[in-house]
Amino acid sequence: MSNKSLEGLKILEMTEAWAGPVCASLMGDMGADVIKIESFPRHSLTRPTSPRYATMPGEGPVYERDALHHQGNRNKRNMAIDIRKESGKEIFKKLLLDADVFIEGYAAGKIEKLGFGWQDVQKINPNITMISIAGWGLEGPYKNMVTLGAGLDATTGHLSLRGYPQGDFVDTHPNFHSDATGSSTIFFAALTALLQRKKEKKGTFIDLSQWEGLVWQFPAILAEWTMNKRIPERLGNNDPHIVPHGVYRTIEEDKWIVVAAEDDNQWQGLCEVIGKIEWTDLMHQYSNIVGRIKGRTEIDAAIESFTKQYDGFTAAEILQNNHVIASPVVTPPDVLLSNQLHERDWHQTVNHKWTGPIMVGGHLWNVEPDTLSWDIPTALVGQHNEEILTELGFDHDYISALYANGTIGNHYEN
Amino acid sequence: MTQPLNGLKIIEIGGTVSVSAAGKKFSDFGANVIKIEPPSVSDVRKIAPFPDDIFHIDKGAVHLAFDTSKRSIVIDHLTNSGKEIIQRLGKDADLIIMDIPVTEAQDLINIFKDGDNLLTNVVTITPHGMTGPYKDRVENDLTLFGWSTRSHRHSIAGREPLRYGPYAGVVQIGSTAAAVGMAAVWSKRNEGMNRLVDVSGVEALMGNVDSGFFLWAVNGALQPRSAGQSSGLYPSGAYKCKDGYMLFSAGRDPVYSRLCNAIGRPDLATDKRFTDPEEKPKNFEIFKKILEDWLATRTKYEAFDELQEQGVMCCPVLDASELENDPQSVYRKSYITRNQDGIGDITIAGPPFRMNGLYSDAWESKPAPNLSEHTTEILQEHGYGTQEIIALFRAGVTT
Amino acid sequence: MVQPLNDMCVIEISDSIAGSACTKTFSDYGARVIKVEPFSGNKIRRMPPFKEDIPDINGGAYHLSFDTGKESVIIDYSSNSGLEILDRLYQLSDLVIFDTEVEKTKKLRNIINGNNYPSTVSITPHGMSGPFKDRLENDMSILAWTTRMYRNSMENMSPLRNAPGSTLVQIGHTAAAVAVGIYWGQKQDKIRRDAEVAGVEAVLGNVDTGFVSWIFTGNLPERIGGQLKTRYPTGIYPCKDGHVILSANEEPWFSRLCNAIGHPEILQDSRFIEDRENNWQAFMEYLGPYLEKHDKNYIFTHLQEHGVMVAPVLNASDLLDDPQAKARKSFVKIDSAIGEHYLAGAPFHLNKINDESFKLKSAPKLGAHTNMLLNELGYTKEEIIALFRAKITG
Amino acid sequence: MTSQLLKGINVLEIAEVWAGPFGCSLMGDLGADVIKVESYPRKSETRNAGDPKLDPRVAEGEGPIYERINTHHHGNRNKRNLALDIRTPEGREVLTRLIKWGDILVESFSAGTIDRLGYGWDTVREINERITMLSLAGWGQEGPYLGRIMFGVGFDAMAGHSLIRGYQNGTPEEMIPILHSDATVPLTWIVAVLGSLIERERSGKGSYIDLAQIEDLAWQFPGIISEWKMNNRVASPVANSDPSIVPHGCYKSAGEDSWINIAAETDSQWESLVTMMGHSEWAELKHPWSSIIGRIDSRADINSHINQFTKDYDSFDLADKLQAQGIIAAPVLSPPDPLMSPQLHDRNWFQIIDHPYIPERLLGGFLWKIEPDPPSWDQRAALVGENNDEILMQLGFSSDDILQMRKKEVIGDSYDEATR
Repeated sequence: MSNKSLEGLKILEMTEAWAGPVCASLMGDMGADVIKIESFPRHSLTRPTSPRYATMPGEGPVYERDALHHQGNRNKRNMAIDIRKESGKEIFKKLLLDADVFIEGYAAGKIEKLGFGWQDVQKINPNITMISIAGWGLEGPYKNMVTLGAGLDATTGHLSLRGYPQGDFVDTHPNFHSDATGSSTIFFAALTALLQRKKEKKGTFIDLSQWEGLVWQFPAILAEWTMNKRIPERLGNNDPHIVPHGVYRTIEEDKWIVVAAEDDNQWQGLCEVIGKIEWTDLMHQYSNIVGRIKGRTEIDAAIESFTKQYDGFTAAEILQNNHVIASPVVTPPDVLLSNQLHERDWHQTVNHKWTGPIMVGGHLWNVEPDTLSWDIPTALVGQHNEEILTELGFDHDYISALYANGTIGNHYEN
Repeated sequence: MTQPLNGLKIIEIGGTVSVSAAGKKFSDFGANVIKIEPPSVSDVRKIAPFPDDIFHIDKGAVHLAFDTSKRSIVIDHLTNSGKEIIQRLGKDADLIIMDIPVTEAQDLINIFKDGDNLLTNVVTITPHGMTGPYKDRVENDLTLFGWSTRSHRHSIAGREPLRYGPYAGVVQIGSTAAAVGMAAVWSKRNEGMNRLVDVSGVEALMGNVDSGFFLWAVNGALQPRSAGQSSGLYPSGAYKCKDGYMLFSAGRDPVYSRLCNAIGRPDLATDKRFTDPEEKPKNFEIFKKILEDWLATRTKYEAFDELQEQGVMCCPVLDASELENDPQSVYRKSYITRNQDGIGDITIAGPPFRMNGLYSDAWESKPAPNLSEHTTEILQEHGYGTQEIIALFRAGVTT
Repeated sequence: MVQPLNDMCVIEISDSIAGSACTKTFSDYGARVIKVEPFSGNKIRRMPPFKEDIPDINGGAYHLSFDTGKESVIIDYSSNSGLEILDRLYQLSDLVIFDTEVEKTKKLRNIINGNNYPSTVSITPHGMSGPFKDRLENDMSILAWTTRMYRNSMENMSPLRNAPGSTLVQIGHTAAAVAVGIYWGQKQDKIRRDAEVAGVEAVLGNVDTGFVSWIFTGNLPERIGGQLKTRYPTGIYPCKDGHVILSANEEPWFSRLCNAIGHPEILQDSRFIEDRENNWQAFMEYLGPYLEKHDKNYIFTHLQEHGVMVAPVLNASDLLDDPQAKARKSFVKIDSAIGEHYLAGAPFHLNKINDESFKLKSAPKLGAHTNMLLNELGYTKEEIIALFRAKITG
Repeated sequence: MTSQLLKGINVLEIAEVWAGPFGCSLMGDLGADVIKVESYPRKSETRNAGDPKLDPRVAEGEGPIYERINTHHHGNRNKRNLALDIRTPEGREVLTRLIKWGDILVESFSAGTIDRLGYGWDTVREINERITMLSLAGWGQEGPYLGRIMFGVGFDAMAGHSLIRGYQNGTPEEMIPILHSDATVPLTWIVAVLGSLIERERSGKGSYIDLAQIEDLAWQFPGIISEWKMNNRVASPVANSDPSIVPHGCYKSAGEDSWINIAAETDSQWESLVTMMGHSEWAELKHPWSSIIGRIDSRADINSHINQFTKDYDSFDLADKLQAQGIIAAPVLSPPDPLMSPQLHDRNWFQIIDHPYIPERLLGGFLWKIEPDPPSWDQRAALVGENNDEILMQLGFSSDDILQMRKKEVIGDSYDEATR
């Protein structure tokens, strides 16, 4: 981990799915020592025991080959502990002693039952920051409810805005926006607490409701209601104030391109490209924003007849060269066609015991002078049991015993 | 009651001191004046003084005084969408006055042309006019004044020429545009004919009276860049008195003889030293001493009363603190103080002329608008829909 | 209690929503955030909705929500005089967030040198280098690069974006994370760092994109809209008074659901054990009637009692009345430029819910703090008016 | 044929010096029919001169001095002239008919005089209820200063303008008297009278307009009163400087008593300026002067550097060079200099006037250009009484009446040079 911003911080991650694990990886990216405490013997959510849609074909345990797991677990060490066992609790207590941050993702109340609620944890280490990231938070009527990101998307009103204008909700694809943004929220929360610790000289407990972490991101949804008593309608890709602003067909079957012209200059550039220069003549109604809003259909048609002659990358190139907002609607394989990403060496090639060398998506950010690197590929279950336990001062025999009595492990039963 | 210019629709574009001064002539007498301001912020709003020296876009003294009774809308006139708005606002206007660079002005004139036919009256204000080699030059109040020959004329030989008070030049240019603009309005109402008027700042100043060039052109004689007190045709200029200065214009008869009587020296009225044109310049110092001795025992207001009693042309020289309290200003309410939202009391000059009675309501000065205060209202008036108005705002065409 | 970030000063120089969203979190937890804006105001001020649909540079919903507690100063940094002010401003601050075109950002970053200057984060659509670095993008066109629009839509229908603005918010939010990271780093090791966040990379490199899955499997995501009919039930299902969203296609949730709706027999039914992907219709004969019978809140409560992952689909009008939101005071009423106004509250709670660490203060009027700040930076009255007069400040 | 904007408006002028007469010429430029009723037998103010050898206002040449005075020529183009003694019964009859004829009556006597002459507003509107009467007394028609007299120079002093002109740290004695009100009052009163004619469309009646020249100056100087009311400061002379802008001033150029104005209001103008001066480093970010702040702190330094730079250049050439770089710069013109401006020639601004008593010269042109009907100088300043007969006939007097009037010196076409 060549970036050293968070060097010296020790992070314990006891979370599943995405929001928590990704946050821990981001901390790892920046030099923190991150230990993932993985569920054992129950395999964690992102480690299926039988192949499914995101499983890479090949040798080795299925649970080491799932894309959803690999997406959120780089740059951390891995311990698989059964903390229901006293012997497991004992190990975890030791880990807590000199940790700075403990992130847990159980449903509300569960962690208390395991004996690691904030009351217990702060007794063990008064300086630690503990973050609980239950979907609806630890307090309130929903505290016991369970959900994935998709449920939060639905209850924040976001889902009500996505989707085709004339379509039905059942056509709207669930998404996991709370996972994609939650990791940053947790990251920020952890460091906020650590900065607080500098002043108050004691640890902090953070109740992070992923629902609350998501809902502030959609001010317009609430404001339309509180300001104007309107329930915002589904707009699809349209914008009520910007024409053109949409997605258009390209020459390739079911491949698309985004085109938008937000002001008169971009409009000028667009009209030059699609051969409608007369539409910029001051006397033409489309030369101004107000006129264009009235002509949405005709304008969209004209743009599509242009974009349909090219593939998305080429059309975007042509339009961008004339200062028009345009981008291909990228499919997963298309990502590898972006000169930009290659030129910036964004993709990372990692060599993993069971996936072999693969090219995966890179970091969320660059930092200079000490740049980021992908030092630890997604760790295997319990890969660092011995290493960490030794650091904690347990001897070899004891460690073998722990394996023997199932306190720790390095593989899951299928 | 109706003000004389009720029913007139005037559009001013550019936000300069000149165009604001021009618009004020119309707005305070009842015209519907729409002030179109650029997104880059109107110059007139940037000019000090400000209350407590804290700048504020809505609190500059010149803006508060010149933009009275107007409505403010911000439009980016460089974009097509902005031009479309201006076209809608302007096509039923009686007059459009603009003070923007020549090329921009030409663009805006074109949107009001239907072939050769002009849809409304347009007055352009530019430093050097819409044509000629200098048309694109950048000038300001100081340099325009330098062009007018007045700096040179009204300053002392060998020392740097002086301008008048700040903005005196550009305000006069604005008044010039207002005068001809008003004539264009009159003509449009009578014969329905629209005109394109090109006001060049340099020509407006140079072509007016008090321009050294005109006087020189007639007689070819260069008047000397004399000091304030003329030593040839005296007393003319400011003379010290007990508590300040008196300004005289009493070099010629009959005023000169009246002065001599008023200061108790009728003899001087016929004294060759001061009446013979050959002699008079040589004896300036002598006369100056006599006059100053007399003034030394009197305050400027005492002297003013005594001398004017005898018909002597003279005036006290006043500073800002004295203006409001001058007996005449008090009597005529030449300065009015009123409350302006967000500032409190402000004081501005009253009407430039009184129509049908000293305090008639032909003139009414309503508070100057905050930047963009009426954008939405004006767009609605001209038929723009709610979402269209938001779209224009989002694109930065309006603010 | 003092707010956790109260001794921190952040400069925001932003042309989009991303920059504002980035510094909002700093500001709400106590940091002093100074928003450097052009005369026309940050673009975020022009984002609707507006109260009664009347545009107001100080009253836009995004501005009111994302600029909470900040200071607003108008500086034209295209001029040397403007840069001179920025230079003084930088030295007052701990962190600078840029969200402008690449060339502009480089220019503004160049006057930063030496470790007594703050660390910086630069937000751009495609990064500070590479052939696309100067491209124009917006919220939707960036999302298109991330494979999400393609995935979140139906075959042969146009790909779909998320809620307007949400992509830029995610990018800004990502920048906030790295920003606080390098701020911590500089506090520890006194090393000044420059971070850059490229919008496309920040979203594409995050979860919920199809890219990594494809790398692993070579399978394209099925563009099948809301309901996955092979591995069900997952997605959005109509019920008596609206819709609910289910994630119960996998164990243990599938069994829980079958029990909860009173059809444990499904679990023994060979159609669903051997040939599940072809029997969605058959399954709906069990689930359908249950959903039609009940309203979304009952389903939510009832199924959750059985530990099924389900949630009601809510719209704007439901949010303020949501029991959980009420109990946690998830929405806060504050005074703003448009009067009383509701905003979302703390994204996370330190120590206890509604403690003092998070405070929402109203968003600043355009240029409201210019004069105060120039005083603080040591300019005299005359100099301040001169800067205003020269259209460098406002 | 001049502009026709005001065609059909009849203007009756009983005014002297500039504020009244020049405005009437402007209305003449715009197509109004203007009749100047000139004082007779007393010479009007602008026809008075001392010994032509000594009085610089008189153009050399043959003919009566009172026809050769520049101040008179400046305010009297495009109007007809009737020299009339309105103190006589016949004169009053003529004036009464003129009032019936007129839409606008412009008088600039000191307050009260016109009433004493028997032509106060009440009388005038009895004669013609559609006429608008404009009075231009310096302090207006009412108030304690009724009857006092002064030229524009005095109003400038009393409006607070004089004390903010002048050199920094100079004495008031140095302040050159100026006639700013004479230049600006006409511009205001044209708006006033045309406004009253628009009002007449509604009311059917003319208006009385009381214009106090000092009040028309007052509105033009909001800074003076505001400095006092807002910040309790008495503004002091700033000469050519601007508190917020450096450089902003008047600099020495090559040639005797020759000057150039230069201002750099923006950083880019400053950069262009110092680059021309060979000191581009003064615009580099490191240099304090690259910022308006640094420049304000070094005003004196910078001004002396610029003086060093300008002193060797001709002011017109240097202005060309600076303007080519987008810098605000202009020569400071002495009265003859306008003839050196290619701009004014290109726009055909100058006018050649053929006048019997002054040599052919290029005179200054109009305040504005108008399309499609540009103003033209159809009538040079008329000689005293030049149009007597024509006007009186138009008013319905017989040639016999006119003969009588001339006999009784009710009208005339020459002055006695000796008298005032």
